[in-house]
Amino acid sequence: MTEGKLFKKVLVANRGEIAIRVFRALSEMGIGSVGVYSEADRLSAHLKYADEAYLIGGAAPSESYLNIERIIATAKKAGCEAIHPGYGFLAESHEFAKACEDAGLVFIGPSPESIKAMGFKTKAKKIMKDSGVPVIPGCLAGVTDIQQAEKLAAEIGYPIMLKASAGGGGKGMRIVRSREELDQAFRTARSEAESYFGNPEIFIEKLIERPRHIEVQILADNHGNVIHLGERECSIQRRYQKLIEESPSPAIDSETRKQIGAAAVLAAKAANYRNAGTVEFIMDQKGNFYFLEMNTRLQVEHPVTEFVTGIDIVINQIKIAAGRRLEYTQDEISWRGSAIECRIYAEDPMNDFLPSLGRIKRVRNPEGPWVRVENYVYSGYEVPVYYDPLIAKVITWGADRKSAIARMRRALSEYIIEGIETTIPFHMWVMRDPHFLAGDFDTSYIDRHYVGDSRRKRRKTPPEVAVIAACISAIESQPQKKDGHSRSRWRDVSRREAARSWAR
Amino acid sequence: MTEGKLFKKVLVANRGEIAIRVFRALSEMGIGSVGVYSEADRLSAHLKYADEAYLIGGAAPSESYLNIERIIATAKKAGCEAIHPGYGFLAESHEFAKACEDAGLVFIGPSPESIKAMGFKTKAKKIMKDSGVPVIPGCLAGVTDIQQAEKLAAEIGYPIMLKASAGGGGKGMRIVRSREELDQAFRTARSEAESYFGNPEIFIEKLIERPRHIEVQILADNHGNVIHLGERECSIQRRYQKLIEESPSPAIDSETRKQIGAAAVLAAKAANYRNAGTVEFIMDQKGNFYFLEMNTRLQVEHPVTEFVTGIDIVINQIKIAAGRRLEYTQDEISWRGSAIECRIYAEDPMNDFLPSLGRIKRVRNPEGPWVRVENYVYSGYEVPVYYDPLIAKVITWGADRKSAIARMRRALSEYIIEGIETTIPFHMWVMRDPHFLAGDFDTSYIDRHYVGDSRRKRRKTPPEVAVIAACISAIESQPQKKDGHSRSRWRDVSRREAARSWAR
Amino acid sequence: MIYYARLKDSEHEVEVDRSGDTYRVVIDGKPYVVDAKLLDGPTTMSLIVDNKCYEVAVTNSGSVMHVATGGEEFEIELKSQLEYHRKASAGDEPEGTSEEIKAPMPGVVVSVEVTEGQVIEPSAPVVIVEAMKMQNEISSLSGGRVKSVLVKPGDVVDSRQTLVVIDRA
Amino acid sequence: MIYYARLKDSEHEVEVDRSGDTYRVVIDGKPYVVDAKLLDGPTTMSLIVDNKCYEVAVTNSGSVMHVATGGEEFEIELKSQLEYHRKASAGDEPEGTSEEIKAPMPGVVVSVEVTEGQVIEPSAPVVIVEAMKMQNEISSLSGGRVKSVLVKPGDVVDSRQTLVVIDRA
Repeated sequence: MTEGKLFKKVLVANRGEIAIRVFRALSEMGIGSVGVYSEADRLSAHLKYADEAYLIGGAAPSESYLNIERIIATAKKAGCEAIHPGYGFLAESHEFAKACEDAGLVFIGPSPESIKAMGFKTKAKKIMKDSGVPVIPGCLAGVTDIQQAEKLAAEIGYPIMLKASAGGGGKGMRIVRSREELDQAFRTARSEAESYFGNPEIFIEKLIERPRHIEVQILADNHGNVIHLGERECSIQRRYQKLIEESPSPAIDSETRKQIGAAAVLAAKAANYRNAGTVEFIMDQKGNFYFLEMNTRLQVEHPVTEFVTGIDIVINQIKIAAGRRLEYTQDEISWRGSAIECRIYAEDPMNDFLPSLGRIKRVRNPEGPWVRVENYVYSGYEVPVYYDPLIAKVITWGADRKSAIARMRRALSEYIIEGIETTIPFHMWVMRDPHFLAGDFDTSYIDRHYVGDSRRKRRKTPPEVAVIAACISAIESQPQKKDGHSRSRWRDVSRREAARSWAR
Repeated sequence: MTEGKLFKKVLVANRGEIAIRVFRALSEMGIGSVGVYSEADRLSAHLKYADEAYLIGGAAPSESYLNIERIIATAKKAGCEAIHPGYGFLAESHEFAKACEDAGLVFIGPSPESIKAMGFKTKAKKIMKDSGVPVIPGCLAGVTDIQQAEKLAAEIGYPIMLKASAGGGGKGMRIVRSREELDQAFRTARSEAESYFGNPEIFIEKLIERPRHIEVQILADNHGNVIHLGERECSIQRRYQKLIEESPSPAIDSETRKQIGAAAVLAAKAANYRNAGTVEFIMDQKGNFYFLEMNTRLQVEHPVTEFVTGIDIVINQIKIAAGRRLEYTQDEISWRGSAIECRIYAEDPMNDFLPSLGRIKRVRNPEGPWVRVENYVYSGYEVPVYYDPLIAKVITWGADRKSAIARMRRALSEYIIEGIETTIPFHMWVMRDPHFLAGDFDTSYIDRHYVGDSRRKRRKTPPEVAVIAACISAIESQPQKKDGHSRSRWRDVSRREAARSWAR
Repeated sequence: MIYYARLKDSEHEVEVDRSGDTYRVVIDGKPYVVDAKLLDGPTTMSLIVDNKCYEVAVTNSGSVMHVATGGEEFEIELKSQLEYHRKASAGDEPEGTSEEIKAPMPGVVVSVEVTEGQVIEPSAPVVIVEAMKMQNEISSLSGGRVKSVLVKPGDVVDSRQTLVVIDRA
Repeated sequence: MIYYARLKDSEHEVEVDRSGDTYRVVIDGKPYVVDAKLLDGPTTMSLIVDNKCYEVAVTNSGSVMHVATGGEEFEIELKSQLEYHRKASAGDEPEGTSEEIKAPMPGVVVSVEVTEGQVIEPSAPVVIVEAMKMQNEISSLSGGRVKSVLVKPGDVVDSRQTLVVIDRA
């Protein structure tokens, strides 16, 4: 691939809104697009936006969207030169990136080595620390006895967190707020670590209370150039699932912005990174930030960065993968206004965000100035049970944060999805909540402030309107009366034309 | 109205996409919106975006959207403080602006005096010339004898245009390319002017050959501040109807941009203008520009300016009308990238742009990054015959003109309107035409380059696909066979649930 | 025409008369003038009530009408005058002696936590169903003896499909 | 099943067989494997032909099927084998002796340029119809004597509504 030459045809190994996002970029670049679909996705809208569509297997992800062999065979068969993985599924699989390389296909993303290195969270933190990227104090120091623990805790300063070295999922974790609590907590954590993981080693790290989740978008080409596109504020989460993102963060001033951007570029260089990626940080209440992990792929929330920078991240991913040099230097990146994204999940925010599945009876998307919708569902579509519940994203831009939020309120009020419950009412609540409007929130925001129960009114339609509609529908559905009045009215308006029978 | 206080409720005296555009702005500002509709517009989508909707009269515009008395009475009844006129209908009626004032309602637009002054084209040019805004040489000089004509023509330089002072519509117009042609042409023009208009006086003006149509958006507050938001290129027209607009113009360099912007601000000040307005210029092949007229209202094509400047023109209109000062100085206005608008008319571009009316069977709007659709039609909507054939606008933005055009191609390829013909295929042709891509065009572009006839292929669906669909539909519509196979399949997929009869 | 409409937490008497596109509706004595245009048979309509425009879809499952508008869905049980009085005199049905535990959403059965004949407590989990990468415990309300288990791990279940039947304690 | 499909400027013989969601279609000897899912009865469907996905709506007016996909509309006259052969042996209809001048689009009649009994030339304008602020002259193709005038200024006319009937010269 000579520098400058783009691909003729690219396969997108994904489904739903992100597949459509990539197809759109390919279409704008004049590159042919190949879509794939599982047996459960025959009627998914992403097929309609691809130049070609291939069935790759059963409904279960392992049989289709995670089926490396099948995807690569399809790409070869269709004559593709490259594969874009989207996010999720195989996007952070170093095996897949390697398999693409081995098959002579360009993987639109970082090298298998970078993916692998960043995939091991402890290893990633070690690389970052060695390169001078700030990491949470203590996080890499395993201790086995109380004397070591005491010494380290004193260095770091309380409160601290004890974690099983081999652990995960909260087991063996203890918060320690003072020297007095340490002995007892250390003993318990140690014995839990032993019993759950067979390894009593404990990590001690600084406890970051009520942190914010801030991430930085970076772009790196194959020629050693790395730039960042500013930060995204992603603190509105529940169960580690982001719900609302924005750029810029209301908690970051221009000096911190410069520092965190520089740290992200340093991190990308340390990871020997190429293509688009995201460096995630946690930030304490004082504005200190620490490397958390690196996402070696396109993020769900990339549109907020696109809106404020005017840079198309997906098109840049494809150009970088084709060997092109970055088109911008850091100095050429500028930020305008404020953008915000609300993720629309097929979940019921009045019922503990339980999945709400079924057939979507009607969809009307928001439109108009500075509103972007990334969506793949349509009236009559049945959301399949096998995949992620994200059905759409609404992104708005405004000259400032207040305008972006006002526009989001307007967009959400236009958004109609009937037949299933969605997170739209949750977002409408947040967009009027004084804490959110003041920028005063952290990752505990939803637990602290949001009470979603079925008594809360979802929207504002008076129930009388529904009663009226039900009664009129009942009257108009009556069988024909003797004067023929009801029936003829029904016929007047029913314009649906059925195909006549042609058979003989 | 004290400075700063906004309105509680505003009536929008318009229909279709522009009514929706204004409702959206009102919604974002937290202002109540009142819509009006004619008997032909009961099912127009603009009703759904207003907080309240009032029937104001019959289908004919004179009975409804031009019915000043009725509109003002409705505004008073609904408790509105102001009226936004949109474009068209009463937007440039100084009588309407005056009637609003008299009724104690704020007209969201310029003063009745400014509207009136700019409405008389010759008077407008005179005001501009007196204020130092460039006008076409000679345009205001009426002559009655050949000696005067000769002298003036020599001053201006050939080619020139002779026009009946009292004329219009091309009658009594003559192009004169040299001194030799003048005697004969002058005699003919004079006698035509006499016989058509009863006044033999002739205007002589410089002929601008193959001009471009360039206009400049301005904003002026009630406190004497005037700024411009840059130019729009509007040369792609037919029968004086614009079809494609873009900003910036590919024909304007930064020096000319500065000059034409300054001229527009000068023009607005000369007209004692307030609120949003547009100064139209024609520009010759050398880059000389001349004042043509001033549009004292919001333009159809305002979104291209919004996209490149990040300034919401409609929200600014409303703030200005409420007495607020401009929020920006000229130095604070910046331009980013390039935006382009395609107007979607219910016209058949393969059949001389004849109106194509009827029921819209299916609509799928384009979406995704940097695509904005302003639209009011929906699947099942019957476009009424009484009003403007503009059914939608597609606006795209790109980091440069090439990207904006590539994105427009993508957006148009996503746009599906079935049931009527539209200008979409015309726009698809333009977006691939080398002259357009090179920025090499003027107001004669469509006549010179576009050949739209029914032999041209509209899209790219192979006819075999249509044949296959017809045959499958025919097979599936067959009456039930003995094995019941066909019928049951039909039932499987037909999920439409009809309301049962509740009557007894 | 008189109807009785029951919503989640209210019940209303409704009188409806039509002339042309206009309906006079009186709900619990309060009158409304309604402009209604049917869009696609009687199930989809555009209403103007109190100068506000609504697009409404009405569907029907069993004895309940689902009225969707503005992204919100109302469940309304509608009875004619005759039905209403017939029902009122018949009184309530007795509570059943068995509980059918149904899937609250479509999904894939991950595991079944009970076996036939087993006696379980109220709120005991009986089946775990996975939908969209989330596992959801489905529990018995009443508790009792498991009468029948109708699904097995790997089964794809629809919303409201019966999973397990319990004989009430 | 064998059909004969006539488009604007071509005619095709089509053979169709179904097994499940898959159809084997042979058009003029060329085979296609088609994956078809009916979405809303047989009139709306999703097709995958040669690995390209199409959403198609089929409607029907008189003897012609209208197939809309991707914003494009095809008119197809489809005949079964039996119909096709019956028609072929019957031959073409003779040309009529009168011309019905129809409105090419819906609109409002602005003026009627002819009166009954008047003899007009071919291409003479007979009615002016305004639609969306544009006036359109509707002309006679053949010319002849005006037999009847069916509209008057101010009338709202539908597409294909007959405006004037001419006895051919």
